[in-house]
Amino acid sequence: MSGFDLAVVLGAWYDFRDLNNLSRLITEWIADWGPDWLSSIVTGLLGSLGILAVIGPTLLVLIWVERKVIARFQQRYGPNRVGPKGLLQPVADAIKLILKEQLAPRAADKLIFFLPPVLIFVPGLLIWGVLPFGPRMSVADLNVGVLFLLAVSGTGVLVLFMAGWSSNNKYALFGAMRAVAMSISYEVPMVLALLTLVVFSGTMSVNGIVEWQQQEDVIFILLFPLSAIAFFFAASAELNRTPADISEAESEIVAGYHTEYSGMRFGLFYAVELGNTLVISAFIATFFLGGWWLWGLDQWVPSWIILLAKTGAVYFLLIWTRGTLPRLRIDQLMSFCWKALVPATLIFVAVAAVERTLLVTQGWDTTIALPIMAVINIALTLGAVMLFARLARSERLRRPARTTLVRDRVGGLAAAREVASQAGGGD
Amino acid sequence: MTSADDTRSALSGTIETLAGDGSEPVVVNLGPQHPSTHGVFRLKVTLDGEIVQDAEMRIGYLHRSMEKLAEERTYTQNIPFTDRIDYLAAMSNNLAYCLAAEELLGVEVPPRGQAIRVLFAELQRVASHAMANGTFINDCGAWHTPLFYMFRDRERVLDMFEMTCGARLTTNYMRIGGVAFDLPDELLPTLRSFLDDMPDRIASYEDLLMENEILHARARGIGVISPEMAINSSLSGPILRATGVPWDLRKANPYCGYENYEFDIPVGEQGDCFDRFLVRMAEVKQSLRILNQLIDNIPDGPWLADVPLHARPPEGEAYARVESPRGELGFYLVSDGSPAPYRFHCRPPSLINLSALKEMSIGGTLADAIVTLGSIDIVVGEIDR
Amino acid sequence: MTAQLDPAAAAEVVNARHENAGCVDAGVLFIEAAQLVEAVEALRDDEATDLIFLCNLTAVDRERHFELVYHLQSLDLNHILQLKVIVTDREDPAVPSLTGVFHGAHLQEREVFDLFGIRFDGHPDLRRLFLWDGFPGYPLRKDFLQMPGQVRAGLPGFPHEGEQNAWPVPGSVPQRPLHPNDPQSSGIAVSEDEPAEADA
Amino acid sequence: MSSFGFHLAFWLLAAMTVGGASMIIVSRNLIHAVIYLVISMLGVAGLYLTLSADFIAVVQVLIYVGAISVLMLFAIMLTPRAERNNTETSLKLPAAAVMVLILTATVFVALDTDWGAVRQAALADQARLIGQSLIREYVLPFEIGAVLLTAALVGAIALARHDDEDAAIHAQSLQAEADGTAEDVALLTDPPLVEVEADAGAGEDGGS
Repeated sequence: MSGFDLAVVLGAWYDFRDLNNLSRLITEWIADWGPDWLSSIVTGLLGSLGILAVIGPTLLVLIWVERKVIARFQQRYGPNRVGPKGLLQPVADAIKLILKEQLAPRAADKLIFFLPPVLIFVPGLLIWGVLPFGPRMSVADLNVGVLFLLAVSGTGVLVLFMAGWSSNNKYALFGAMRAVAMSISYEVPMVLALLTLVVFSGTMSVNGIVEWQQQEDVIFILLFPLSAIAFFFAASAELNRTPADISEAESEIVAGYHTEYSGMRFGLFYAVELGNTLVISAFIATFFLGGWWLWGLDQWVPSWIILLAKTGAVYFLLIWTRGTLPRLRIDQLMSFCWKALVPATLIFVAVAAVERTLLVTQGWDTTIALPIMAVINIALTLGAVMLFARLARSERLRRPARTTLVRDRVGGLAAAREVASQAGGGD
Repeated sequence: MTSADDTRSALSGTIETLAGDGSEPVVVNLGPQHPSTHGVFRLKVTLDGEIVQDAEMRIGYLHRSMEKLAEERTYTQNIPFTDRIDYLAAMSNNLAYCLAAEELLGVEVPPRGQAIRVLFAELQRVASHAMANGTFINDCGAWHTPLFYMFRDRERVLDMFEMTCGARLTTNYMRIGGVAFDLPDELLPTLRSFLDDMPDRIASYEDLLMENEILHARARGIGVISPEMAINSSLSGPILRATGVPWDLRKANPYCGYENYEFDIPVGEQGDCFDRFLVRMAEVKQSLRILNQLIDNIPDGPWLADVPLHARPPEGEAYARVESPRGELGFYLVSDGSPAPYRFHCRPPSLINLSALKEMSIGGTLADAIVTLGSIDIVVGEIDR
Repeated sequence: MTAQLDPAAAAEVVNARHENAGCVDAGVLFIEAAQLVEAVEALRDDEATDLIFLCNLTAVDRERHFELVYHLQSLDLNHILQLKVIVTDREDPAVPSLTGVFHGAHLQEREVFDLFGIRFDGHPDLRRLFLWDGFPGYPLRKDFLQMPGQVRAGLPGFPHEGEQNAWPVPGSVPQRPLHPNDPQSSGIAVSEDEPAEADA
Repeated sequence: MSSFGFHLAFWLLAAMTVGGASMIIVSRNLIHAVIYLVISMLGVAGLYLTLSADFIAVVQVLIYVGAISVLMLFAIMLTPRAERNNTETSLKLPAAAVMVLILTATVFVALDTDWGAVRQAALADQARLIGQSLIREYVLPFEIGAVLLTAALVGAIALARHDDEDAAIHAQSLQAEADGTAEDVALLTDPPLVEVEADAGAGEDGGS
């Protein structure tokens, strides 16, 4: 790495460690001759284009990755016909979707029906704006970045509702209602989980949170594991991934809010869903796994590659849960949210506040205090999880999963009673 | 029976009060084109929010009038129809029909034929239960993973069918008086390796599914039916056994020499969807037990009795039944002395097991209704015939 | 092994409930249609017969009459009984429904009604099961092809061909349009005339 | 900020806000009206942004666009279809009078305000300042608001817990008693959907 002089490339446009350089140079060049507003607009455009240029191909690869990984879970090969190792399969799918006829139900509310596939992209793309790919590499490093993330992701649900309602289809309406109910419920534990980080690190800027982790040499998943778990589950609920994919539960309501969308309109929903999964993975990596920072490795490897690697790990975890777990029912999800996640995250907000106050007022040495707090918080998390497991396993679930084997007795009710009494005696 | 009557009247009373207060119940058609109805089955559910108030099934989309067609064909020509009745358990259907025809004709099946029939009936049970359990977990919302696991085993069974009779799904293998072909040489080694592998596989499925908290939450206490109600509704097979009633025709009315094999009847405790799943898992193990006893003890000799192709049974009637993977599968044949049956009736377990579907679904959520339907393990070909 | 319950013993149980409700002929128990429900209830509740499981319910068209065949099973005593009911009226055959005794009779009676046209009095929801409302005729009857409006693929024709509405048609042809905006589509309607023309 | 960009943004956002608001009045379909309301609120959020009030802008989006409008949609969906249209009502005149009063008051306040304060540099790190003032100077109103919202939440639960659910649960337990599995079904008394929705909205407000 140090084979060439770093000082030569530092800040030059071809310094690929910081992708911001290019846009900064262009902006400075425009600022030399153009008005202010032009350079702001150009900066925005460049950022959006850069993000689009990154996530467009990434999405195509991600579709392939997801299908391939799921196929491996299911002991299949997955796509392997189009292109090398099936890599061009998503392209072929996209071409197919574009060529398909765009159907609209006759009784649909036309305008509201046509808008959602386009509008759904807006929050999906806006969220990327506050994601720091490196120390200075985010399109807009807002000082309320965390709030911005929550606000923008919250508006997506409105689009889902528009899609479901305008389709004039009962499945779609059910999907939309479920999506909305889920989304506004799971936003609460999501906010609370992020609030622990905000309270503890004392900043609402996303990059600030990463810098705090870098400064204190600790990642938040060690300090606040329960917030990480809650955020992961709430995020997978908001993303409609199993076990919380009730708003597009295939076995119940066909495809939920996008039942009536065909062709590329469906393709857009699908792409945004994948893109949201990716961006939420990236935010989980940023908030809880240190983002672009990795104990000094970011000095040697471009920061955005570190972030992508962490994102990939979280994304794999999301695929894993999807490939393994069945789906919960809506009332079960709701009671899990309100009875388990919200109280637990609320308690951890208080814990974070207390620990932060202690750190600030007592002036403790963070290198000693933080590991102790981490141990305490991990113990608390384990306790909370075990308490939940104990409480949630009701009497019904605690009964053993077993069958009684009957060898010599055949019959009806009398035999059933006999078998039951023998099985009961044998316990 | 009075208790069930009371329940029904109480339920209908509740529905009236629910509908009377100005809320709008939603009628949702599940099917005939729906991912969870396993074919062209239509369930019309009336929902209050997510709670099912009424469930009514509409069937007949796959009606092929087999009972009428069979009256025009000879007894042997009718065997392929039975494949298509329950296309997921073709061997069992062949067997039940041949048993009824043999009862009419008074034919004795040679011992080798009997053993081969048991072998394939049990293999068919393994394949059918693999399908049933896989799709059941799918209906609970798993993303196809358990389904594909269980399909691997089903594929191996179907491979064995293919090497024996050339067909994988609609086998047309049994004949009146035995089976159509002898076992090929490569079958028994294949079967042995299958039997060697299966315990590990079943153990892995149990690891994956038995203690799965989400599966428990979804299937425990859902679609509960009492043994009294189950018997009164003529439910049979794993659904009846899941309520705790040890009723298995292989034990109660042994056919094809089932009395010579050692196996147990698995019964459940609560009669809910999860128990049905458990009973099916346990039945697979029992089938493997039977196959293990069978594999080294297949007698030599002919596999098909000498029955004329255009057999003319004497006037009379016969009702023969077997324990198919779905329950009591019976064939009622009436002969008027001609080469074709005068009346050909199939007692379809899938259809009759749906008798209590409405009672099981009402009061639960829409998702529960889907799980209940999945746990009943319907085959639309058999429902509609 | 499931034993066959002696029909004579079953007949005694039946007749104890109602005089002359059942009789045994050639080893088969026949029940009077009017007393069917009572008889089956007696067989179900009597401890010696204990026939609590309705295995099978079907009908046979014997050309002069219909024969309803019931297979009843006792699970604890492990015996099975076949009993039959004769219906002689071909124009409007009817028997009492067993749905009050066996919930499992519900679907099977609908099937018999659908395919044979035998009415089950007292059935709470007697509609066609497989075929649509308005399907002409009852397919499992032996004279089905002589009923009006049949599809006669590959058959040269029948004596009554061309006669209209000689046979009662259950229900009416649904005229509900498929879509409110499309008055042209008329649902799944079966025209009585078309098949004959199509064949010609 | 250069004046051209600022003016362009202001006029676009103003047009969006006022246009959306007018369409609410014009639209007959209540669902459409809510969508227009969302557009209008987004415009307001944009206006806050041009005033360098990031925090307020984000909160505007979070609460009004993300939560309040969704709750309105829910309320509309739960209303019987017959009463859902934006038709003529007898309350037209009183509503117009109230609107005129409010408009007059707003214009009066707008004319009376010293807008010169706005020209000062934007406050850095507003979120922290707002938080501090909420917890220190205005802690009493803040707590009163919290209690009020909690009361609203409890009230919403009480209202949403209709006899319907009790009746459905009762039917369940009847079925259970008939089947002899009464204890199994007791768990079905988990909170039904409607109640949770009411929770969600109130919780959203309370949380922010």
